[in-house]
Amino acid sequence: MASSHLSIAIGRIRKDSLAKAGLCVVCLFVLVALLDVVPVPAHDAGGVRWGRTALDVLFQKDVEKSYSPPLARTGILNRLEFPLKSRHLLGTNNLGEDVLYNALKGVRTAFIIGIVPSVIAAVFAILFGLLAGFYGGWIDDVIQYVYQVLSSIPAILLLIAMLMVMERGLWQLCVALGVTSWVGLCRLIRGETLKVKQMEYIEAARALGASDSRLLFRHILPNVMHLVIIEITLDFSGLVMSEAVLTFIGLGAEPGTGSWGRMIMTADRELPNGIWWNLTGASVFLFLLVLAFNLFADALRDALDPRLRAG
Amino acid sequence: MAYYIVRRLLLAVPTVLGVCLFTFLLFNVFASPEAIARKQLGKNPTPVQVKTWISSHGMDKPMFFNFERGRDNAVHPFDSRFWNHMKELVLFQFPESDYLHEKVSSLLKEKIVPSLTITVPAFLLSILITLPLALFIAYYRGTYLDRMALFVCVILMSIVILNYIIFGQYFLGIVLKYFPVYGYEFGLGAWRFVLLPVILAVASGLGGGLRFYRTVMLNEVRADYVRTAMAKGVSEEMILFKHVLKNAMIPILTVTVLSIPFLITGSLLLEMYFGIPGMGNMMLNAISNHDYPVIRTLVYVYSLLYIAGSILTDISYTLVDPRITFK
Amino acid sequence: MEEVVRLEDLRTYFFTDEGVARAVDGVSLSVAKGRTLGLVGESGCGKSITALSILRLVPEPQGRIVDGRITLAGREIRTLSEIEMRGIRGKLASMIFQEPMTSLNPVFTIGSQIMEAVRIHTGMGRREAGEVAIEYLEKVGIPAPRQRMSQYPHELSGGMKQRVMIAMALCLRPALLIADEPTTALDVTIQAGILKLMKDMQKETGAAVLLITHDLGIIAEMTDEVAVMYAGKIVEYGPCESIFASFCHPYTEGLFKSLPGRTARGQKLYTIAGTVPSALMFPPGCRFHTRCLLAIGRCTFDEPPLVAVADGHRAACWVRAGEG
Amino acid sequence: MILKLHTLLSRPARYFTLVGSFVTIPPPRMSLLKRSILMSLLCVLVAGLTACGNNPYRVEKGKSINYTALAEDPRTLDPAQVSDTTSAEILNQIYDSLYQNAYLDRPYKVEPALAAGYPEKHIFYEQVQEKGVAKRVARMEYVFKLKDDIYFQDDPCFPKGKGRRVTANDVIYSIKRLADPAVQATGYWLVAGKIKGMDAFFKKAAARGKADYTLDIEGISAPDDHTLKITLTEPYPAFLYVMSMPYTAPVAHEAVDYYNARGREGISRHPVGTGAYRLKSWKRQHRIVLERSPTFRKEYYPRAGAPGDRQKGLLDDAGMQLPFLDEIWYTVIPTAQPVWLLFLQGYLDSSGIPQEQFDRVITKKLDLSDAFMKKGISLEIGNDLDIYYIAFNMRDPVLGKNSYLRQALSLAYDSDLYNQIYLNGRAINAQGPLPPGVFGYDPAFRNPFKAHDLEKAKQLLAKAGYPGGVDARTGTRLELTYDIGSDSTRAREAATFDMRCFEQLGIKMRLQVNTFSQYLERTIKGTFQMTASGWLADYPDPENFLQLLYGPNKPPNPNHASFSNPEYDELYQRIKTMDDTPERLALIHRMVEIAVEECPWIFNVHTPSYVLRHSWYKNGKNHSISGNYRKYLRIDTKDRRAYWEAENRPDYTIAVYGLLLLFALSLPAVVVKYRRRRK
Repeated sequence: MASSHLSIAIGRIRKDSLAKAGLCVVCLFVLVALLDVVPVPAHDAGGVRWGRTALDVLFQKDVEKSYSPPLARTGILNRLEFPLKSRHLLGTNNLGEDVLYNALKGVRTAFIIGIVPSVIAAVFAILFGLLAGFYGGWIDDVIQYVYQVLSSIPAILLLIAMLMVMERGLWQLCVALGVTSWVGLCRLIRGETLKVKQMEYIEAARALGASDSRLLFRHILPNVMHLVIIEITLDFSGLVMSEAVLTFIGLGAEPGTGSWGRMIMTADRELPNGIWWNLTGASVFLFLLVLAFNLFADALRDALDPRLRAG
Repeated sequence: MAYYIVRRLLLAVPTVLGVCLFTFLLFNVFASPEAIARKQLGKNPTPVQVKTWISSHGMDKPMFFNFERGRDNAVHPFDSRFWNHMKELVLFQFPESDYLHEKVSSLLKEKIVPSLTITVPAFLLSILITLPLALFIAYYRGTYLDRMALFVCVILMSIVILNYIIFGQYFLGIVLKYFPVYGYEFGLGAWRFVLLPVILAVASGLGGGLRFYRTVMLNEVRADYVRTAMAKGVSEEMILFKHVLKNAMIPILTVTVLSIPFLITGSLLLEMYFGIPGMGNMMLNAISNHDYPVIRTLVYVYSLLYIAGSILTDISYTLVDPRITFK
Repeated sequence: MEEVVRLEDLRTYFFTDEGVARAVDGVSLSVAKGRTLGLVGESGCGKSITALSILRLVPEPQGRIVDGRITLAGREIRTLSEIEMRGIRGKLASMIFQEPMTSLNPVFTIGSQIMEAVRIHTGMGRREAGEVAIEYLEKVGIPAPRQRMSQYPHELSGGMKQRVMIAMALCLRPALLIADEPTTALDVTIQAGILKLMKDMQKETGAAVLLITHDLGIIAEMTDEVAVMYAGKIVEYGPCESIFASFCHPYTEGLFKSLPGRTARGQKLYTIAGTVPSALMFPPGCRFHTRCLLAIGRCTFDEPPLVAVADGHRAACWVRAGEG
Repeated sequence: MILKLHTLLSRPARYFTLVGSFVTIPPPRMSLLKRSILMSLLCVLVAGLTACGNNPYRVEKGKSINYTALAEDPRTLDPAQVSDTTSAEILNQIYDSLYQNAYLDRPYKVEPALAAGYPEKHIFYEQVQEKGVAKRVARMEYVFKLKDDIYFQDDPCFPKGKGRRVTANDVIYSIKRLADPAVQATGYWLVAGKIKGMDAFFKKAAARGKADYTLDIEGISAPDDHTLKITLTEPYPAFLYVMSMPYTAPVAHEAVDYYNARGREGISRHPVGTGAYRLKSWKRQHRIVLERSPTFRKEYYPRAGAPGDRQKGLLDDAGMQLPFLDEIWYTVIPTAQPVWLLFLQGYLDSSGIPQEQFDRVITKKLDLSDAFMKKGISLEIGNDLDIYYIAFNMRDPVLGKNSYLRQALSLAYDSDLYNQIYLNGRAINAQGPLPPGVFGYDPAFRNPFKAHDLEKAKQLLAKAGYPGGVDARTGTRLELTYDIGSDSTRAREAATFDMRCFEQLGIKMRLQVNTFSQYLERTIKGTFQMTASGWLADYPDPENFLQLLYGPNKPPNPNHASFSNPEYDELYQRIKTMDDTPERLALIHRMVEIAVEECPWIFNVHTPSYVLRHSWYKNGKNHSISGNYRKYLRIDTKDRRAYWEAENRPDYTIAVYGLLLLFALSLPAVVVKYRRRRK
C-alpha cells in the first residue's frame, strides 16, 4: 500500500515541473543543512576540537568591524571608512558578520524547526489516535477530552504560555510547537483508525489470534501513515515561518543558533537607514525554502491523498 | 434551537474546566513564586518584602487542600492555590496584573476594542475580497490564468507576515506617507490608523485564502447540480455566485472560524508594529514583563471566545445548509 | 414529419494529457417532433457525451466538439455564441440526468430551482413563475405541490426528486427533451411510474425525446426508433420494432442475448467477452472486432459503413450487413 | 488638497468598474452582489487616499501641546510604587515633593518646591544600649517648613471636588505608605534604617500584613501643619535628595481611600498631586494626557541659570509664570524606530538618536549634520549619570581569588570598539565606578587595566596561571561562562561582542542565556561567573554608585559581584555621612583606587545622552535626574504647523501607477472572457 502511494507520488512529481523545481531547491537546502551537521576537526594548543562544521569551514569569513554592503571593498562605521578583510557576497551585518554565512546557518535551524515539532506531534498523535480509535470506550473519551481542551486554546497562546514557563532554546521551542500541534492529526488518525478497524482483513487477522499491539502497529499503523506524511510536509512551511514570528516576539531559540527570524527582526531599524541586505538575505532564503516546499508538498499531498486536496 | 444551544453550552462546560486546569498546571508547576515576586518588586526588595508579596498573592498556600488553621482559627480546605485559581477564572474574578497593578478584567475591557477594530475589518474584508476573487479564478479554471493565479497564491503564501508588515510600513507609511506610521485614536478616528494594518492583514492572508477557496469552489463546480443548472440555461457567473457559493459556504465557514485564532497572531505583530493598544500589545508586554496573571487570563478568555465561536459556527451552518438541523 | 434535432457526423473529442479521446466519433441521428429515439449501449460508449454535445455542455476545456453539425429546431447551434446558447438550454432543449439525488442543488428549495429556469427564459416575476412551477409539479404527480415548493431536495424521496427534475425540464415546453438514464438510479417499482410520466408528458407537450439508456426493456417500451452506439459510433439504427424483430449487428445481438429474460433458467448469463476499448485508442477497422465472434479479416482494417438492411433500418457490419 | 484628490480618484474608480464589468451580466440580483463588493473595494480605496496624510493626532487648535514618546507604559502612578524611569517621568509632573532639582543650575542643585526654603538641620548625640554596651550615637534632625499656598489638585475625592490644602501630615502619610506591605511600595529602601523608628514601624506593619496609620514613627513629627521634623539615625546629607524624590511627595489620604475603594481602579491609576499638571486621560499602553492644573502654586521661570544659558535663549522666559503648556501627550512607543520616524515627521517634539541613525545625524566632529540643522533641529549632549560594567562574581572559585585573571580580562576588553559599534562612539570609556558630573569624578584618572593592551593582558594571564589561556596545572583550556538575563537581540549581540574580546586571550567563553528568574537565582546564589550590568543614578551623589561595591550590599542587593573589601567598606561608611568636603573627595579617590586594583568589574562605559529638539521646542535643557521639568517647556505651535505641512506631503502618483499595473494585470482575464463568449 505504502509503496504504491510512493510510486504514484514519484510519478506525479515527475510530471509536475514546478514540483520538480521545488524538490530540487529543497534538496539544495537539505545539502546545506547536512553540511552544517558534519563536524570537521581543528587542531590547536588545547588538542583536537570538533566545534566547527563543514559549513563553517566552507563559508565562515573573518568578522569585520561593522556593516558593509554586498561585495563592497570598504565598510563604514561611525562615519569612518574601514577596509574589509574579505569580500562578502551579501555584505555584513552590524557585528561585521557575513550575511550569507548567517543565512546559511539558518538553514539547519529551519529544518529542525520544520521537522522536529511535527515528528513530536506525530508521535503523540499516532499514539493517542490509534489508542482512541482502536479501543474506543473510556480511552477514547479521555483522549477526545484532552484534545478537545487543547484545541480550544488558541495555538499561539498555548505556545506563548508554554514558552513563558520553559527555558529558552531551540529544542524547547520544538517541544512546545510539537505539543501544541498534535491535536489535528490525532483527530484524523482516530477517524482513519475507526474506518480501518472495520475492514475485513483486520477482522481476519484478529480471528487468527493476532495480538492488539500487532494489529495496531503491523496492520493499522501502515494504513494511517500517509496521513502522517502529509501532515508533516504540510506543516513544514508553517513551522518555519512561525519560527521567524516567535523569534520576533521574543520567544525564539537561544542566540548562536542561526535564525532568519532574528535577521529579519533588525530590519525595521536598518531598512530606513538604507541597509537592505541583511533583511533581503534572510527573507529570500526563508521565502525560497518555504516556496519550494509548498510546491513540492502540494504535489505530494495530491498524490498521497486525493481526498485532502485543499488549502 | 434554544434546546440545542443550551445542550452545546452544557457540553462546553467540561472543556472550559479543562482549560482552567491546564492553565493552573502550567503556571503553578513551572514558575517559582520567589522569582515572580522579585521580578515585580523593583530595585532593592528586602526578603521581608518578597515574603509579604508572595503571601499577599496567595502563592504561599498549599497546592490543593489547605488543612492549616487560618487567621480566624478555622480550617478552609479549599483556600488553596488550585481552588482559588479555579474560582478566579470560572467566576470571572480575574486577578490583578503583577506588573501593571490593575485588574486584568479592566485591562481587557480597554484593550479589546482596538484589537477588534483591526481583526473584524480584516476578517470581513478578507472574506469579501477573497471569495469573489476565488470565484473568478474558478470561472477561469483549467486555463493558464488559473494556473498563474495558483502559482501567485503559493508565492503569496510563502512570504512571512513579517515581510508584509515591514515592507508595507516602509513603503506605504514611511516612503509614500499615505498612512500614519504609528499610533491610534480611540473612537471613530481609529479608522485612519487601522487602515494600513488591515490592508496588510488582508494581503498576507490573501494567498492561502484564495487557494483554499478556489479548491472548495472547484470541488463544488464538479458537482452534478452545476450541470443541471447549466442545462437549465443558467449563466456560468450566476452558477458560481449563487449555486456554487452557497454550497461552498459550509467548508468556508468551518475554515474561517478556525482561522480566527490565527488572526490573533497576525494582530499581535500588527499591533506591535503600528502601536495599536490592543490585546496583542498587552500580550507582548505581559510576555516581556513575565506577567503571569495576564497570560493566564488571556489563555482562558481566548479559549472561551474560541468555544463560543465554534458553537456559533455550528449554528450558522443551519443558515446555509438546510440539510443540517438542530437535534 | 418535423425534425427537431439532427446530428450530422458529430465528433466530440477530449484532449487529455494521455492523448486524444474520441468519445463521439461521427454520429448522425435525428429525432422528430413527438417521437422518441432510444440511444443504447454499454457505459463508456459515448451516449452521454452525444447528449451533452447537443446542449454544448461538454466539459471544457478538455472536451471539444471538433466536427459535424448539430441542428436544433432548424438552427445550427455550433456557431451560436454562449449567450445565445444559454437561451436555448432549458427553453428549446432540456435535459434530465441520471442522479436525481445529486442533480438538484441541495441548498435551494425545489420551488426556487424550478422558478429559476422559468424566470431566466421568460422574464416572469416571482409570482407568475411560481404558478408555472406549481402547475408542473402537479402535472408530474407531486401531491400538495404548493407545500412542496418550499421544501429542500433532501426532504424528498428519489422518485419525487426525479419527478421534480422532469417538471423542471418540461416547464418551458421544450422541443427536445434529453433523458440520460432517467431511471437507472431508482427502485424498479418507481421506474415504471417515471417512465409512464415521461410518456404522458411527451404526449402533452409534444416534445421530441432522446432517451439514453442501457436497458433494452425501457427501449422496447418507450421508443419509436433505436440507435445502438459502440465506441463512439452508431453501429445500428432503425425503428424500434424492426430492431427488436431482426437485429443485425453482432453487438446488438450481444446486448439482446445478455438480457436476463432471454436466457433459460439454469443457463449461465450471456456476456459479451471483453470490455469497451478505451476511447484513447480504438482498434482499427470495425471497432467491435476485438470482441466479435463473427469477425473476419476485413473487419480488422476496414471500417464498415452504416448500410440499410431493411426499410429505415441500417447497420454497420461487414459480415451481417455485407457490402450494402 | 481635497480637490486634487478627487481628480486623481476619478480615474482609479473607472478602472475598477472596467475590471468589474466582465461579470456584469443580465440577472439583476447578481450585479447587486457585485456592486456591493465593488463599492466596498472603492470605499477602501477612497478611504485610503482621503486619509490624507499621516498626522497621528487629532489637532486641537489654540492649545499648546507637547507631544512626546514613552518607551513603555508606566507601571503605576502611585509615587510609593514607582520603580521605573517611565513612571517617574509622569509622576514627577503630577506630584511635587518638598524639594526639586533646579532646572538650569549646574552642577546639579536641589531647590525648594513645596518647602519654604531649605531645612534647618542639627546634629545631636544620644546614648544607646547596643548588646549591653552604652554607646554615644550621632543623630541628625531636619526641620522642614511648608509653603502655605499649596493645594492638592482638584479631584472628585475631595469634598465638592476642590483640592485641599497640603499639610505636614500628608508628607508623613506618604512616608508611612512606603512601609505598608499592602501598598507594595518600592521605595522603602530609601528610608529604611535612616529615619529613627522607621524599622519598628515597618516590622509591625509586615506582621499585620498592612500598616496602621494611626501609629507614629518615632523620628517623624509634625508640630504644626506647616512644620515637619525628621530625625535620622545618623548624619546623612543626601537626605535632601530623598525629600526631592516622588516617594516622599505628599499624598492625600482622601484620594487613597477614595480610589482604593472596592470597584474603583486604584490610586495607581488616579494620581492626585500638587504638581503643575494633572492626569487627564490614560489609555493603557497607548497614551497618557496631562493637563495644566489650575490650582498650581505661583511659581516663576528662573531668572538666572548656568553660564551660557542666556546665549542659548534659555532665559528668554525668565520670570514668567509656570507652566507654559496646556497639555502633554505621552504616546507609548516601545521601539526606537517609530519614535525616530515620528520625530522626523514633526509629530514628536524631541527625540534621542537611534543607534542606526547616528551616522546620518551627527558629523565626525560630533555636531549635528547640515540636513538636520536646516530643519531647525538642535542637538544637546548631556551627561547621564550612569555606568555600564561587566561584573565578575567574586564568590566564583576561578575568578574570585585571582585578581590577575580579572585584570587580564579587563585589559583584553575593548570599550572603545564597543562604543564604536553599539554606541556610535558617543560614550565615554569608563575608568572607574563614578561617571562625570558626580562629585568625586576625576577626568584625569586613567585605569591601568582599561588600556586595552592584549600583550599585557596575556602576560597577566600567564601570571594568573593560564599562559595562552590554558590552565598551567591541568593543561585544559580555561572556560568561562557569560550570563545574560534577557534574550533580547541587543543583549545577545552585545554578549557576543564581549565574549569575542575575551576569546582573543585564548580562553573559551560560553554564553548562558537566562530567563529573568533564572538570572536572578544565579546572581543571588552566586553561580554565575561574569555578567554585564549597568546602574543609573537615583540621585547625583557618589554614594549612590559606590554602594554597588559595598560588601553588605551583596545579592539580592545590587552588589552583584559580591565584592567585599574591609577598607572599602569602612571608607564607604564614612563618606556616606559626610558633606562634599575635600576630605570626602580624598576618601572617594581611595575607594575608586581599591575598586580599580581589585577589579571586581570591568568598567565599560558611561553614556552621555544625545537629545534632538525641533525649533518650536523652547527652554529645553537636559537634566540627568529627570524631574518636574516639563513645566518650564514652551511650544511654538505656529512653527510646528508649518513644519508638519512641509514634511508630510504624500505622493499619490505611485498609487495611480499601482492601480494601472493592477488593471494591466487583469487584462488577460478580460481577453479570455471575451474570447470565450464569442466562440
